Parts: sequence; C-alpha cells; structure tokens
Amino acid sequence: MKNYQLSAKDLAAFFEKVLSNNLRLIAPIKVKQNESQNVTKLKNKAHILFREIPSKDDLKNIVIDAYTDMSAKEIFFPRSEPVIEYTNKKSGVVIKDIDPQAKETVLFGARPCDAFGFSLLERLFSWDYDDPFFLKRREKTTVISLGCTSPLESCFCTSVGLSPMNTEGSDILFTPMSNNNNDKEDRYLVEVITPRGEKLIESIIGISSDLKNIFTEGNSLVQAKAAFENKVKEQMKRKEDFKDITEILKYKFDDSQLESETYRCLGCGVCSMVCPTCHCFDIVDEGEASHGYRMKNWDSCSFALFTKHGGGHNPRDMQFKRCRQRYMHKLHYYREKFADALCVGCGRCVKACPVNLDIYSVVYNLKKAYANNKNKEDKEK
Amino acid sequence: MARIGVFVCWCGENIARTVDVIRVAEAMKSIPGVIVSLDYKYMCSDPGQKIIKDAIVNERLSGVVVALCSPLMHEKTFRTAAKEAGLNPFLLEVANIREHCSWVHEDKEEGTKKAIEITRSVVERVKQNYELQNITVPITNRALVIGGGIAGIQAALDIANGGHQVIMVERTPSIGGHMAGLSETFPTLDCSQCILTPRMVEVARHPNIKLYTYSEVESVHGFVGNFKIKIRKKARSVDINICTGCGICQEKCPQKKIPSEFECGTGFRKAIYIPFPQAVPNKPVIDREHCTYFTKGKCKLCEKVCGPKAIRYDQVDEYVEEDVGAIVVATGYEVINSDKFPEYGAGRFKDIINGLQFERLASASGPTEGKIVRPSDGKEPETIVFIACAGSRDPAKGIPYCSKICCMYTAKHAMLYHHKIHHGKAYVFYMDIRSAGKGYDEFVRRAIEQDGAIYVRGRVSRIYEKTINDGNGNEVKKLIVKGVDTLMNETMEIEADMVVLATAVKPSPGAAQLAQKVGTPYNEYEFFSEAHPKLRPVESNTAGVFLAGCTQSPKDIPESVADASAAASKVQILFSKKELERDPYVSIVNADKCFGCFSCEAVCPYRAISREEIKNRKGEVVRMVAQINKGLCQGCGGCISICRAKACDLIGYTDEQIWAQIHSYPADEAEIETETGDEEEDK
Amino acid sequence: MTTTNINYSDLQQEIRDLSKDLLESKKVNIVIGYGAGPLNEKPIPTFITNAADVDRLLYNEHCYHNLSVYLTKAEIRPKAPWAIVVKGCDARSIVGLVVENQIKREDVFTIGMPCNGVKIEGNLPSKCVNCTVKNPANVSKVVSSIKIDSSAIIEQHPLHQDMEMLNKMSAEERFQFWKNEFDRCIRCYACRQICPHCFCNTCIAEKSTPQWISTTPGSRGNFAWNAIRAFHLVGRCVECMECSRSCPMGIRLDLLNHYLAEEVKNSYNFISGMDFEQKPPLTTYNLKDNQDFIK
Amino acid sequence: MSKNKTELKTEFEPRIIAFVCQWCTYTGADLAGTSRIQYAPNVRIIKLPCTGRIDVHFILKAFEQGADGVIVSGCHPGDCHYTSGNYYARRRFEMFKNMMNFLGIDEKRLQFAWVSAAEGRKWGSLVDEVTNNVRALGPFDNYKSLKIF
Amino acid sequence: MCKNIYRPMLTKIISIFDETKDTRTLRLEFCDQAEKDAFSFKAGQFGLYSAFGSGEAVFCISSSPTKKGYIECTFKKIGKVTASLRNLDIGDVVGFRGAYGNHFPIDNLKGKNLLFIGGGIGLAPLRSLIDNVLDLRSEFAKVTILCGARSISDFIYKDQIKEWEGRSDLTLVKTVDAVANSQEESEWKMATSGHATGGRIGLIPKILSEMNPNLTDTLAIVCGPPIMIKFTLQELEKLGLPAARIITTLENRMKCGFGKCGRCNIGPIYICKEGPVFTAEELKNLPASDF
Repeated sequence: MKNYQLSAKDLAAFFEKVLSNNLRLIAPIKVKQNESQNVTKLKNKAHILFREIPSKDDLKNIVIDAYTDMSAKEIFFPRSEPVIEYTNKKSGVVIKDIDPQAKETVLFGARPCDAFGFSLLERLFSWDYDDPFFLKRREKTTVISLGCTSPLESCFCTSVGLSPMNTEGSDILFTPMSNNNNDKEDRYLVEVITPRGEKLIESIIGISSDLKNIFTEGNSLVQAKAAFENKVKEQMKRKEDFKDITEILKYKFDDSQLESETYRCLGCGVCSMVCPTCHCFDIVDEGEASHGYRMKNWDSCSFALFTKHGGGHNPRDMQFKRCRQRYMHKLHYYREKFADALCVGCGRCVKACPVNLDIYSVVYNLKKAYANNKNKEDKEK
Repeated sequence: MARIGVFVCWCGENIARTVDVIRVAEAMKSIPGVIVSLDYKYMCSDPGQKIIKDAIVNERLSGVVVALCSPLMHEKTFRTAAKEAGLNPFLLEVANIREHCSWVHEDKEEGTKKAIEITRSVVERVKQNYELQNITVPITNRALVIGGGIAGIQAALDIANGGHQVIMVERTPSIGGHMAGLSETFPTLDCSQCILTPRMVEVARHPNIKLYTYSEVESVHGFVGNFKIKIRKKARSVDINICTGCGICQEKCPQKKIPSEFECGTGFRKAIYIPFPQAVPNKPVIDREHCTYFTKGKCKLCEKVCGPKAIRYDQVDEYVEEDVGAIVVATGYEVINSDKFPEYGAGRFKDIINGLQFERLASASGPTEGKIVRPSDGKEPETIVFIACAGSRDPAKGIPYCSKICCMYTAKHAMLYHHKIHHGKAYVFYMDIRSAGKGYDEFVRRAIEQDGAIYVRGRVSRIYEKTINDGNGNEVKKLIVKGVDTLMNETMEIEADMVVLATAVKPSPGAAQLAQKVGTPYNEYEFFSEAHPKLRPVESNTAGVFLAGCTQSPKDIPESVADASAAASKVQILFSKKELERDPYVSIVNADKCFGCFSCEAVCPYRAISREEIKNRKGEVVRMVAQINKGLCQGCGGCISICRAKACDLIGYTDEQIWAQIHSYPADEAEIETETGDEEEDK
Repeated sequence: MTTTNINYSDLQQEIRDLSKDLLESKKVNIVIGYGAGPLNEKPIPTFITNAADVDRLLYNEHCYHNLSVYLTKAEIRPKAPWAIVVKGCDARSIVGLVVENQIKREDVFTIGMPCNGVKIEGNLPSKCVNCTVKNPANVSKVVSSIKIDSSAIIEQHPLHQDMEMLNKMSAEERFQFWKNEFDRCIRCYACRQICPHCFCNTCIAEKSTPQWISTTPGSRGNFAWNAIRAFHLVGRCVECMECSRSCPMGIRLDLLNHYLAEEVKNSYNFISGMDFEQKPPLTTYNLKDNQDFIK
Repeated sequence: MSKNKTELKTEFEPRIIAFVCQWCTYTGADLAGTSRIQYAPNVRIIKLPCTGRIDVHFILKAFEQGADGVIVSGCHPGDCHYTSGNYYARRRFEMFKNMMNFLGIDEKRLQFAWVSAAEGRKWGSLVDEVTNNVRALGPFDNYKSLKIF
Repeated sequence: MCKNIYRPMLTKIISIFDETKDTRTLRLEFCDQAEKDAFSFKAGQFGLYSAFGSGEAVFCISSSPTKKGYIECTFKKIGKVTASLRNLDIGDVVGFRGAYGNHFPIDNLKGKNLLFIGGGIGLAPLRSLIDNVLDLRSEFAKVTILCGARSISDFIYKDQIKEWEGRSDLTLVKTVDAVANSQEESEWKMATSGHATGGRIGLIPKILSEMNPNLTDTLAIVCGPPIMIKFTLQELEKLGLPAARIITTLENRMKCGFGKCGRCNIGPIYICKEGPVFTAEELKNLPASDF
C-alpha cells in the first residue's frame, strides 16, 4: 500500500473533504462539560471523548495531541443499542428488526492500540454467529489511527506485543513526525494499510486536485518512522513482556497472590467501560409488555450480579474472583481462543480505576513472584 | 396471561349518564389478558353479582375488575361474591368510576376516556395480584392491667367478670390509687372511700384476678394476643402469705417522721407501714430507705414483735413472667410540684398546699381527722384562696393543656371549706369555669350561690408571706395574694391564711418508659396516644394495648371508669375468639436483599420490626436483617419507602402492583386511539 | 501545638507502630491503610494482616481514598475487628456506618490522621477547602499530638460559585445542565461502589421486580439513577466526594451531593457522621417540620 | 371550563397522576364525588395505604410514563391513620421536591397536599389548580425528552 | 451476515403442565410454518425463551427431538422473566432463540449401558435424552434411571416417571431427600406400579452407593443442582467409572447463547458454545472455584 505525507496545516482541509463527501466524521473532542470557571479543582481535567463532528465549524474542536478517556469501541459497539423492537397486542406479537444505522464513517484519531482492539473484537463478533450490529458498522468505518509519540505513564502496549505506531486494525495510520527531533517540519506520515483505507484516500484525492497536492509521496519518511518508533518505545516506562503470562496465570490461578493483588477491587465497572476490548453485554427488555425494545447494553464481569444465577447461586461470589476472571479472560482465555490477548495496553483502566488497580503491575508482580519461585525451586534441585 | 374479567356498572344513570359504559367495557376487551368485559345496569344487584360469579366459573377467571362506585361502598360485597364463586377474594379489585369520575365530570367524552384509563389501570394492577389469606393470630385469653387505681380496678373487674383472667400490676404497696385518698367526690359529695373500698376488696378476692402489688412491669415482648410480660416484684421485706396484717410492727417501729405518700406529705408514717387502713392487700412493707435496720444495721424491732414471723429482711426483688393477650394501661397521674411556681414561693410557704393535700385535710380519715387547719400552725384558716389553673393552660409552665378536673374539685374544696368553717371566706381565682358534665355546673353554682365562694376571674401574679398584726396584738403570718380581677379590671390583694393550688395534672412518673416498653406512642407531655382521637379513644396504636383513665389525658372519676369499662369491653371483644383474624395487608421482608440498616425499624409506628440474625453454616452470626411481625404490622408501608434496597414490600400494595398501575397510563393519548383502532382492523 | 505543617514521615511511622501493636496484641485482625501504588502520587488501599508487614503502610498527602468503604465489603467484613486509617472526613463515614448498624463500634479501631487537605492529581480537592474535621473526631486514637489549625475557614464554600450559577438558572436551564451531565453516565456504578454508604447488597438499580430504574445507559435511566443515588444519600452522605472523584465521565455528583447536604443542614440542622447517637433525618421527624410546600 | 375545552380540542391537556392515601385523600375525593363537585378530568388516582408508602420512585416513574404533573396527597399532620406516616413523608418529600427543583423540574409539576376525608371541595380545587398550572407550563417535554436509549 | 441473530422466533403455547408448586412446563409450537419446518435440535441443546417486556431466560429443551412439531421447556419461577412466562396462558406467544450449544453425544451412547442420574429440575435436560433413547430403545443396552427430589411433591414429570415405572425395559430408582411423616414414608416406600421398586429416602450419592451398580460398558449422564453434581461425580468415580464416561450438563447464567456476551465464560470455554454438555473429564480442566 501507498505512503503519503501530509502537512499538519492541511489536516483541516482533509477533514473538510471528508465531511463534504457526506462521510460521518468521528474524532476526539474535548466534550463540553458543565464546568464553571472557578475553584472546582476536583474536576479540572478535560474529558476527551470520541464524538461525531457534524460540520465544518466543529472541526476546531478536534483534539489531536491528547488521549481519550473512553475508547472508540463505542462507534461499533455502543454502550446501549436496541436489537429488536416488539409489539405485543391482543392481535399478536410483531417483531421488527432494528437497522444498525451503519453509515459510511471515518474514524479519526484512534490510537494504534485502539485500532488493534477493533480487530480483536471483530474476531469475537464474527465467531460462528455474526453480530450484524458490530460487523456492519465495522465494515462501513474507515479507521484512521494516530501514532503515539509521547506515551503516558500508564501505557504498556509493547508489553502485549504492540507498539505506539503499529498498524494492525487501522486502515490508515497517521504518524506525526513533528515530535521527532530530527524532523523539523510539522507533518504526518500517512501509511495506507488496507484497501478500505486506500479507497478513502483515493476518493478524497480523486475529487479535488488541490488535495492531490497535500497528500504527497511519503515513502521517504518510512525509515524515519521506524527509528522514531524505536525511540518512543524506549521512552515507555512499562516494558515488561506479557508473552509468557498465560503459563503464569494458569499456575497462579488459585494462588493467594492473585487474590491479594486484587483485594482492593471495589467491583465497579469503570475498567470494562473504558476498555477498548471489553465486550461483555447484557440483553434486557425496555418498555412494557405491549411495546418495547430489546436492548444490548454494556455489562462488566466485575459486577457482582454478572454471573449470579436466578436461583441465588453465584459462582464468582467474591470480588477477587471477578477480578481474576477479567484478567484471565483477557490474558489467557482469549488468547487461547483467538490467538491474541484481549488487552492492548492502552492503560485507560489504570488511569480510571478509583483505587488504582493496575493490570500491568498485577501481572508484573505475578511474574516477579513466579520467577523468584522458579529460582528457588531450581536452586533446591 | 392472566384471565381477567371486567364488569362495568351503569349504576342506573349515575355512571352511565356521563360515562359511555358500553365503550368502557368495549375498550377493556383490547387489553391482553382480558377474557370477558361486560356492562350491566346494576352490578351490585343479585343478578349483577350472578353475572360476575358465572363468568368466574365459566371463564376460569384469574382476576376480576368491577368498575363502579368507590371501593369503600361495595368492595366487600363483590369480594364476598367472588369468594362464593371460588375465586380468592383478593383477586377482585374495584375501579372507582363513579365518585372519582362520573359524578365529577360533566363532559361525557372526557368522562369516558378517564373511566377507560381508571379501569385499565386496575386491570393491570389485578394482573399482579395474587391469592391472599387473612392472617390469623392465636390469642391468650388473659389480660394485664397496669395500675391499680380506679381505672385499673374497674377494667380488671369488668374483664374478670367477663370470665377472663386478669393480671394486675400495681407499683405501690396497695391498690386504690389517688381515689383512695380523696375526701368526698363531686358532684354528689359522696365519700370516696365508701365507694372505692368495696371494689378494692372485690379485686383482692376475685378468683380471676391475680394481684401483684409493689411490683412493676419490667419488659413487654410479643404482640397482640401473645404478649410476654416480665414483672418485677419488689422486695417487700414481709412475707405477705404469713403476715396477718395485725399492724403491731407498724405500731412498734421507731421511725416515726417519714412523710406519708398517701397523706401527700400532710401526715407521717413508719418505716414499716401499711399505706392506709383500708389498703389492699392489708399487709405492711418495709421502706428500706428509712428503716433503721437497713440504714444502720440494727433494730429488727419489727421482727421481734411479729407474731407469725413474717418479716424477711433478706427478701430480694423477684421476677415473674406472665403470658397475656391484651394489656390495659391505667397508670394514672400525679400533680406537678409546687416548686414549679417561684411566683408563689416555690414551695417555701407551708400554708400553700395543693389540691390533693387539701383532700387529705378534708378527709375524715386524714391526719387532721377532717379538720381544715394551717399546716404551719394548726389554726383554722379564716381566709382561704383557691387558685385554679396552677400550671395548666400555661405554655410558660410547659403545660398548655387543661387539666380538666381542677374546676370541679376547686368548687368542691370551696364548698367543703364552707361546710367546715362557716365564717371563713373562700376566694377562687379562675380563668374559665369548665363544668360540663351531668350536675357539674349546678354544683359550681351551688358553691358560689349557697356556699359563698367568691369567684374571681383572673390570675394570681404573686404570693408572699407577711407578718402582720391581727389587731389583737398578735403577730400572725399571712399570705399576701396579689391578683387581678379581669372582669372588674382591678388588681386585688388578699391577706389569706391558706392557699390551695389546683396544680396541673401530668402522667405518672415513668409513663414514657412504660410506653416504650409497651411500644406505643406518647405525646410530648408523656400522655399515651390513642389510636384515633375520635373513633378509637381507648385503643393505643399498638394492637392489643388499651388505655384507661389519666394515662391518656386528664380525666375525672366517671370518665376514668367509663374509659376502663370501654377498654375492658375492647379486651373482651378481642378475647371473644380463639384467633384474631385480620386482613393480609402486611409488610414482608426479603432477607436476601435486606442489609440491616434498620431504617425501617426507626420509622415503624408499631414496633413490628425486629432484628433477626442470619447465621452461616458454622452458626456464626454473619449479618442482621429486619423481620416483620405480622401480628403487629398494620400495613402502612412506611418501611418500604425508607428501604433503599426495596428489601421489603407491602402485600396488597406491592411495588409490582403500583408499577403496573403507573405503567397502565399511556405515555400519550394517541396510544389509546390507535389501540382501539387496531382492534377494529383485526375484525 | 497548633500547626499547619505536617511531617508525614512521623505520621507514617506512628501508623506503622500502632498497627504493629494492634496486630501483635491481636486486638485487630487486619489493618486497612495506604500503601505504595504502581504509579507515583497514587497510593493504594492496602490490607495488612501480619505484623511483619506493617512497613508496607505509608502515609502522605496523596492518601485521598476513603477507606471506610471496605468495611462493608464481603471480603473484609468477616475479618472484624479491623483497624483502619482515617482522616477526619473518613471518620464521619465510620460514624455513619455505625449509626446504620453496618458495623459495630467496638469492632473498628480508627486510626485518626490529622489532615490539612489531600492532593488529588496534584490539586487540593474542594472538600478540603472548608474542612471542619482536620483534627479527626470520634476516632479510637488520633495519631500524633499535632493539632491542625482549622481556623482558616473561607466564608464561601468552594462550590458556592457553582451553586450560585445553578441557582440563578431557570428551571429549564438547570434541567439541561443536568441532562447534559447525566447523559454522559455510562453506568459503571463506580460512584456507588466507592461510596461507603452504598452498602446494600442488591442495589435498587439492580432490582428487576419491578424495574424502577432502567439499566440501559440512556437519558431516562441515567436521570433516574443519578437522582435516586443522590436521594438515597440524603442525610447520610458525608461529602467525602469519592463518587465525584471516581466518575470516569466527570459528572458533577459533588454539586448534587453538596446541595442535598446543605438542604439537610438547613432544614433539619443535621450534619451526618458527627455523632454516634444521631438518627438519620429521614428516619425521624419533628412535628414542626416545614410544610410550606404542601397545600 | 369544560365548555371551553370542547371548543379548543387541540389545546394541550396535561396528564396528572395523583398518589393518595386511602384514609384521607381518597375518601376526600369520594366526597367530592358524592357532593358532585366538578373538577378537571385530567387526574388519575393511584390509591395507597398512606403517604408513608409513597416512594419517590413512583413519582419519577409517573414522569417517565408521560405525566405532566404529579400530585401527592394524604392526611393532615396529626390525622395519619398510622399516626406518623405523613410526618416521615413530609420530610422525604421536602427533600425530594427540593432535589427535583435543583435538577430543573419545575416545582409546579409536583404538588404535595393534605386533603382530609372531609375536604372534597379542597380536592376539587387542588386538581383544578394543578391542572391549570401545568397547562400553563405546557407539556413536560423536558422529561419526555429523556429517552430510554 | 444480514440475519439479526438477536431476533427470536415466535412460538405459541399449546399446553401447560404444572410440575410442582413453582415449576411449570410449556409446550410450544412455532407460529411460522417455515420456521417450524426448518427447526431441528438435538437432546442437550438449550434455547432462550422470551416473555416480551420482561426479557429472555435460558432453559434446555426438555422434550425429545424425536417428538416432532413442538418443543418443551421446564422452568422454576425465580425471577422477572420466569414470573412473566408463568403468567402466560395457552395461546400466548413466547419468543424463542435456539437451539444453541452442543448436545449429548447420542451416537456414542449407542450400544452402551446407560445410567441417568437426575436431581430436581435437573431431570429436564435428561428427559430430552431419555425420551430420545427410549424412542430408539433397541439401539441401546441397559437403561437405568436414578432420579431424586427434595420431597415427593418436588418431582417434576410425575406422569412420565409413572410411565417409565411401567416399562420393563428399564430400571427406575427414585429417591427423596426427606419425607414429611411416617405415613408418607410408608406410602412412598411401597411399590407403586409396574416394575417399580418403591421409593427410597436419601441423597442421590448415597442411594447410588447403595445401588452399587455394575458399571461395565456404562456411560453415566448426570444433571442436577451444582452441589449434587459435585458429590455424584465423586461417587461415580469411587464406583470405578472413569471421568471420561461421565457426562453432565451445566447451567450457567447466559444472555446471548452464542458466545458473545461473555457471561458464561469459565476457563477457556464458553459454556453456551462449547457446552453445556461436558464429560467429567473435560470439567476437570476448568477452574473449579468458578462454578
């Protein structure tokens, strides 16, 4: 696939074209909050969320250099959506299908980790039974990711085998080269990764000659990117490799260490809600017996009721078991079934957890303890 | 789906004039689960009821809605009909489309629409109804009477004569109460003891009455029909089974100067004493606080002189338990202390006494044998001032209520004074004369007109002592009573020899504590609250607990006796069946959801909520949950709205039923139209 | 000695010593305190059951969690008696838990920390600005002899301006304000889980028979959920503002909680968590309660 | 009033749900009926044993179900059949009403009242007043805008 | 890919059987003829049954695949959905999604001795298989059924049990945990009809050990409450049956039925897709503390 470069100042022109092509544009913006000007110091952090950019005038709201608080999975797998509509009258029951409302969409600003998350979710939602809601939206969405040049303290994508600028899951990857010291110009390397990405670029360039000029040949930057990528990887604070964690988790399943590491978990669902790959959902009816909708709503394995049987028995009756399930599912079970771990190292759960529970450090500690044990055993031998 | 039958009544023209009943019945047919929907001119008539009964049987109905007049009118009628047809009566509900619809709306279109919605909401509610059975509670046919004054005595005798056993608990060594100490009673001036004593003896002798004197109720557990009472028998230091009541111990006791409770401080008693000559039981008790043996360790004179050897210095408090089915609280009253009146010397002046003390002075069996004399010097008072409303109706004294009996006994006192000291002058300061009652006003008029009492309308602002010369060269102490005659609008100053304060009536000490033990509410003055001021005046809010006499509010003797008989009759009504049957509307707790914050316990007016321990397999208590006593719960539902987890629910008004009712009101009006429209298309 | 300076390492040492004593003497089975977290300035709730581990306890100005929430959790509850590190504000929660029969007073040893305000991500949270419990009350032991000078009370509550802004709005504007807030809610229930006073084992939001609150994270369910959550805390909330801190969507729960706390104070002269004998205001009444709003 | 309405059929007619206690207000409404007091037909009554049973959930649910106004009514202080249910309710509703106001729900849409069994007339005028107030405010579009999803 | 996998098919209730005080069986017939024709399932599979307005609930299909034209489900009233399903009457509509999950390996059972052990409502999935087996009786060797319930009135499929008792080609042992009084006891212990041996009293594992069945060339199929399964499996192994020859079926909380919603994930498997039928050997690979 082709590589281009795009000057940062031309980004707006690109977006405008996307909009004028009647594509839905979704990008991170600082969500307007009911925030007042004064001493409310508790909440002075901005909330960056993916939202639709309805018009040209809203382009200025797009935030490029920040990390979103929620992942972009909402675009394909909204927190709540109806799956059927029913009418139940004396005359009989009528069920109407719901249109997934899959519009041609450009998602801009997902991070490489997010993008990889989409491909992870896709594996599940197409596992034997195709979930039309997820897949149709996924099919119609072109993902333009933004390479990370200054990872956060909580980021650990390299631990799960990704990188701040990896390409899998993205259709197009924009890497800002301006942050690279060697690169003086404020520009992006635009890597087209999939045919869907190529189609988008072509459709944009194709309609206007002036845009042809802004997307210029970018192969020359590819090498610089590779070096830049390594440099950014180097800067990351969390680098422990999770590759062999499956073994350790199997070994540690009933170990008290896993319990004590997660003892402080309060059982809220923040981690699942902000996670780009958590996909558990609930199916509930909303409305009356006579008319209503069957909803598919986000759920979380952290919730106490998640596995509680109608009869009252709850297999995962303690919070640490639920916490353990989350880690096991992500790092062990999913990997067994779908090749990759269900964690992309975005660190959102780390940032959001009210009691600073940290999947990375839990794994890190487990590994350390495991290694110590091994050493001891070896010595004894 | 449920199988609901809807029956819409025309009520002749009453409903049908402004509500299109045929359309209402028709509209109900479109609701899923409605099997039959009919209208009829008079549903409550026999043929009307037959229509319902037939439908219940033929259509195997699982619920019935009758749309007609208020449930207060005919709910019972139709539920009985349903029961006769084999349907649990609680599966029938009434939709009120007459009082709440046809009678209040002229517009037939609007009325019909509203009637449809009302009926629909009840249909949805009935879908959530389930079979209920009335609650039965077994009843122990024994009653507890707390207090042995005239009210307690009357209640106990009435119940006992009705054939039921009675436990009577009296705090003091003898029954009789305040009435035993009164001289003569208004308005007939018959001797108080002459009418009371035979009744006291009757209590003592009655085979159905078990008497605990010098005893107190320690705790009350259980609920209507099933109370468990713990009684503390205070150590009397005398074995009353052996004691013959000869009185020799009392005679010989060296402690002589103990103010007598019975004499209200106007006379003295010994440390071992029979409270008064007619006491029941007529057995002495040792007042350990004053007894020389108990205070100093030696004496034992009474033991020495006691023929039958009945003295027991080592006796201790004893606890007994009794099971009873009903409780009559007749704990009576006391009067407030004179030290509440700094303007009247705060109790410093010996010649200011209260009404009860005057009763003792006037009583033939009193310390002065009926002679009215000044406590300070034993002289006959030439001028006497009676002050009514001493404390009563005076918010500044914390007693805004009327003590009710003072007007009458003050008149009586003025009268008795005049009968004994003919030349004396009696002034009565009053605020209003309240003499409603048979022969009462005539009685007061007699005091004024025949016995010359000088009634002055106004308050006494101050009383002080002053030594003056009586004209004969004698220094005498007088009480200067400064008041105002509001009718004449002039101030008054009376040089009185004696002042009688009609001090306010308040509940016996410990009333609030007892109310807490029994679990009934009381007001800020600690009078017990009646269940309903008009309709249930002798019942407390706790089922099975009844009130008699001054426990509830100030009352005179006839009222107390009437109360007591009323309470006794309530007890006997309760005892007339082996089991108590009540409607099933009580709260229930889901112990899985309850987390024991006990907010419900705090708001329950009936103390129906107790704490139950939940134990794990090892028998350790893991948590506490609320438990509702069906016998006590009256079904108000207060516990449910305070419960955040909705761990409780009210049978008959469950959350599901209310939810269904709210949900039956369509979000917008258009929906009704389309639904009926649909139906037509289908046909 | 009244001061505004706190030597955290002294306090930390005292916590460790005290915890050691308590564990060794078997007065408590577990100490709930703070320990080093994986990220800087983010200590974590830490549980010590072995006297040898007390050095894992730390204390500094970033110890913002209200640890009392753990006392009612299924894992911790059976471990009573507990010792717990509390700041003045957290101690109020403990009082609330005792008042509502969730814990027995004799089961909990509260290690009270003098506190001159915590730092959350570097900032002083609003709850610390006009704090009246800098020197904890109702605790088993106050660590160190330091007395924090709490005289510096600013007249205006730090949320005052926000409240003013809301009060000035029309009902319509206020509704839009809150709709905008609540619409962001993703129903992760962090606000509930972190609240020491949300101790029901089945939350009303999870009760399906009937379903009073829609569980779907849409406008309707969110409005009902947030309203009911706040209402269930009337007269119970101690304004520790942990809910507000944990909300991943930054919903202004602090304003709603503060409003209700003020209402309770003004109407019933009640401040929660101050006294073991207090009765939550909605479980009692006064004959003279305001009824101007009732026709 | 009812005459006016037939003429202006398109005019907005508010939907009012009333939660009333069975001892006082329900009976009061019965009395209004027996006395043939005419009042606005917009109200739908749900009977409960006591105002103490009336949960705030009921009110929210009523709004969710499209009520434009809600009436909560029970016994006057001191008259409660269960002695104190209305006192607890009074506190709860004061707090709830204030909170709803703070959340931007117009106070006029949520009316609390004491209507005794003898006050049939008061019931009628209460319903009329609330209906008129709410009619003036218009449909409760705000709450209706809170969609399930 | 266009198919909405969340859309239920519509079925009508054609009969209702009250099994116990709170357990009920519904017989459902597909409303749509094409769906009816296309539908097939195997014993052991489950479905999601919806009461519109209340939601969906998971139960196994308790009728045999050999009984054509309808399906049955048996459920206990425990929550919102089951309460709503219970409120339905003949002719009312129930939504159905399925059949999902794996099934009993009926082909592997052929020619073998079969021991069915069902406790309480756990008899429901077994019944589908038992009926299936009995309808093809000649293809199987010895058939033994051990069924138990908490009390006599707690037995489901009472009529069917009676019918089984009447058959000479199978052995039926029934047991209750406890009886209310001695009269009930003597009635229970008496042989009721046909080839029945009379009721026993005691928990299933205990009765199993008393029966001490010859387990050569036998497969045991076990279903019941978790605690009963646990001890029965132990007992079977004690009697010498290898775990690979013990088959059981799990009931977990499920929402979607096709491996998406994550609820029934235990260890590396999704019960709704790779289960609910497992051998005891397979179960050993799953984390025990998650059951």
